[in-house]
Amino acid sequence: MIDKFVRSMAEAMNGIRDGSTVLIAGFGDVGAPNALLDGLIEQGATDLTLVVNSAGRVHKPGDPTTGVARLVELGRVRKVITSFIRATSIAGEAVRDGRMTAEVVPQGTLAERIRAAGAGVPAFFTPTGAGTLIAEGKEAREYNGRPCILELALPGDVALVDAWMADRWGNLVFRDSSRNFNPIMAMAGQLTIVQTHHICDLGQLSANEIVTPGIFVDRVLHVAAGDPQLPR
Amino acid sequence: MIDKFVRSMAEAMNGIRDGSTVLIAGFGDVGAPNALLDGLIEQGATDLTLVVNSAGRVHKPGDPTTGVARLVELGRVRKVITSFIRATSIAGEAVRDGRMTAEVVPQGTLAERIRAAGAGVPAFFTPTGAGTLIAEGKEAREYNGRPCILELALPGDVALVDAWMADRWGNLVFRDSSRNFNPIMAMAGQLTIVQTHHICDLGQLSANEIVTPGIFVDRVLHVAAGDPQLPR
Amino acid sequence: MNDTASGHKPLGRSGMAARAARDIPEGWYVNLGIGVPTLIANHIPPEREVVLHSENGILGMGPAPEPHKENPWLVNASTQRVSLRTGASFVHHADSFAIVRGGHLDLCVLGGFQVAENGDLANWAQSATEAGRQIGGAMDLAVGAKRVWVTMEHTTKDGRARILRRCTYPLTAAACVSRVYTSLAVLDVTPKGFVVIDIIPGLSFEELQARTEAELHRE
Amino acid sequence: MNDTASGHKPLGRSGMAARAARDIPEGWYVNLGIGVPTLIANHIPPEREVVLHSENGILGMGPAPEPHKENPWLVNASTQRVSLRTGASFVHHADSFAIVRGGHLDLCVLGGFQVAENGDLANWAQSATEAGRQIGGAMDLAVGAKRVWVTMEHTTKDGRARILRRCTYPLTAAACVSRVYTSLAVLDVTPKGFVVIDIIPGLSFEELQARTEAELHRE
Repeated sequence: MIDKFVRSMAEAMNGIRDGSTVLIAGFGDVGAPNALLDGLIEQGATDLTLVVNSAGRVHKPGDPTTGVARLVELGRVRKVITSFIRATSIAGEAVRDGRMTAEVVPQGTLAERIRAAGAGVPAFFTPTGAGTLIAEGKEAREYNGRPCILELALPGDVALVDAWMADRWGNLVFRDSSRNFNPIMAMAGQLTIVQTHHICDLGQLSANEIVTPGIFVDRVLHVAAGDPQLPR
Repeated sequence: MIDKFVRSMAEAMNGIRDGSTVLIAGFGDVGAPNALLDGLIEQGATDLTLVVNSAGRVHKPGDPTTGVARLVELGRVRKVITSFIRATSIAGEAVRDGRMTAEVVPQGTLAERIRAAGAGVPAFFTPTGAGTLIAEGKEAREYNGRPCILELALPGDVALVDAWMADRWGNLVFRDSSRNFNPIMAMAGQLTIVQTHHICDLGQLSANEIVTPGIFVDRVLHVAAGDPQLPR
Repeated sequence: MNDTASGHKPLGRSGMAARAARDIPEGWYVNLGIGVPTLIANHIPPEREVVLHSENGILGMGPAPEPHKENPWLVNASTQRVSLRTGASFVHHADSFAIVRGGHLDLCVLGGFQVAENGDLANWAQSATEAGRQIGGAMDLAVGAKRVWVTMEHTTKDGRARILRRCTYPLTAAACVSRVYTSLAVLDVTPKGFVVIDIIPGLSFEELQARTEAELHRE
Repeated sequence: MNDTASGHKPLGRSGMAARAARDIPEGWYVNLGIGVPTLIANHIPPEREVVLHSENGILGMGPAPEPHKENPWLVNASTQRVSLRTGASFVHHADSFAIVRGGHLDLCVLGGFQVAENGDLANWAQSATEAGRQIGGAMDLAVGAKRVWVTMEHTTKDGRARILRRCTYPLTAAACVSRVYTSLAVLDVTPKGFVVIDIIPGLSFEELQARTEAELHRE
């Protein structure tokens, strides 16, 4: 019997190695695998490359540091690949101080590179970023009269995903706008680990409504994660 | 009020020009826009390039010729781009006799090229077809130690799509395996025309279940098309 | 906001948003960027069906929810809670940007730092060496939408021009802007440069030109 | 099917399918090609959870439906009506081939015309100039799946070898096959060439070699 449910965070995090590239889903707090990020902080892997839409929110002094910012603060992150990093964030400060590097990528290019990794496309051309700083060092070519640049697939050794409901095959559905990066990061992770708010029997999710088929999922952990929080 | 429903086949087919590239969805008879193909035959556009998964089924003498085979028989097709064409089909014979050309493409490359057109990716590398006849004349390059070839996006001037249910915004859902090429051809068509088996009020399809959002759809025609037929 | 020298009253954020909203017809698919563009949604009458897209995978966004109807799972590209219109749908992030990059949006409206007379846009950094980099989806939107409009103050707070012959900040995308809604005017980007199609009351063409580095043309 | 000279009985289509089915463990995601591979599904016990993929966007295909439960909207890659297993799901064609090309399938089993000792596969045409071209999804599957097995008759009907040093027909993909299930044997493709891991009863290694152009190795 196929059973992708794991019973503990330790089991969920088992085997994540130093030097891994970790894809972290979510847009703001919505669809973010916060429980799994706590688990990764606890698990200890270091020298990580994190791929995450937004790497640096403003950090209010006195607030606890969590998630990506906490990993950065602990010196566990070698590099972030992101579409958005604030100079005044913990991540932004780490970049400024040379403790970490950042590759800043247009959000659509980020999504397409991740999807490409999941779909077996090693590289593609896009007009996004042509003629800008983003194009530096990249192969350029014109298609249909428009300048384009070559972008590479962005696979993860690990993908951390947040689902609304999952079954034991790892079939997933997402709630409203929490879908965002979750389905494509699930596709692109060599080891895809899911936190799910709810679990259900096999067959309870209809074949037409499943958004991420279990083939993209390796482990599923049931967590009581609560509603996403607004940024303070 | 946005209303993409058209009331007649003539309205659905209005403006399709000679020389158009027409994307035709479906896998076998399932999800095939047969009513719209009848409409296209009637409408009269010629010198067409057809993009369709399978261009040539065996034709049994005495059976009426329909769809792609009929367009070919009428001399209206300049070229087919397809993953599958039988030598003994009407399309295969037209190619053999030099009345039409065929570009035969691996099915996954066909799907990816169509999706790329819809997603604004003008070209991408893929290992599929490297080292085979498919690679002839194509740029080759290695990624991760694997030979790859460059494939181009495949947009349509027109896409013909078969949906199970549609609303007036053009939001679509598909029934079971009739989904196949429909969502990606809807994305890739400059003018996307949908035949739908059922119509519903706006809001009846939930935001989470809609497979093709109306942004990809231009016209929707309600047809009583019946169940797909098995090949004879 | 009163410019007492010439007696005109520049548009505020809401005024720019309202002016741009007037020009968005029913049936368009539109992405509204962060800042003033987001405010445009408040000025589109609910009965005019304009389908708003959000980068995080929403088509058919509605206005801010009533307080007791907030859905924490439903936020816009600024991670503010929003509502859905009847007919809305969700897609994942790659499909959301397939909508953007595949040329399916009729319009996106972006904030801007600078716009040049050839349509170049700079809206994400003031120098190439900034520590923070906040690109988000702007480069994709600027390249992908059928039309790109920009809303911004006509000049910087200290009076420097933002409507330029050439951008001095790093580009978001080249030759992408078709129209600019500023606090003082509406300008079309044309092959001959900026054409003025609207000026706020009390400001003359010459006074507008004086606040603009690029050469302005009459309609 | 009796080969009276040596007293062995070659496997028929069903026999080859059954032999391959034995080696597919629970939990694998598997695509079964047209022809003999399709028959493999009939030989996987229902209690063994193997998730079958079909190119037209199905994960979790079940066996042929009972006559009164046919669903005309549900066909496999050969456009035969099928059923769904509990847990099945549908995706569109690009996502279906993302599954194939992205390396997510544990296995695909294809029919073959020829397999070479370096793993080259020819299964779609017998010459470069054939009028018909029936590639379908074979090139994608051969390149994309983690493992590629081939089921085929060990020789052609007129006795010519199909297990070769080099393929003479146009390739489907280079160096892709890891195992071949023929009517006479099971062969692994290894860096030193074909290794025989199973022979049907009554046939010796030497007799198998006599029906094979490529050099065979003992395990």
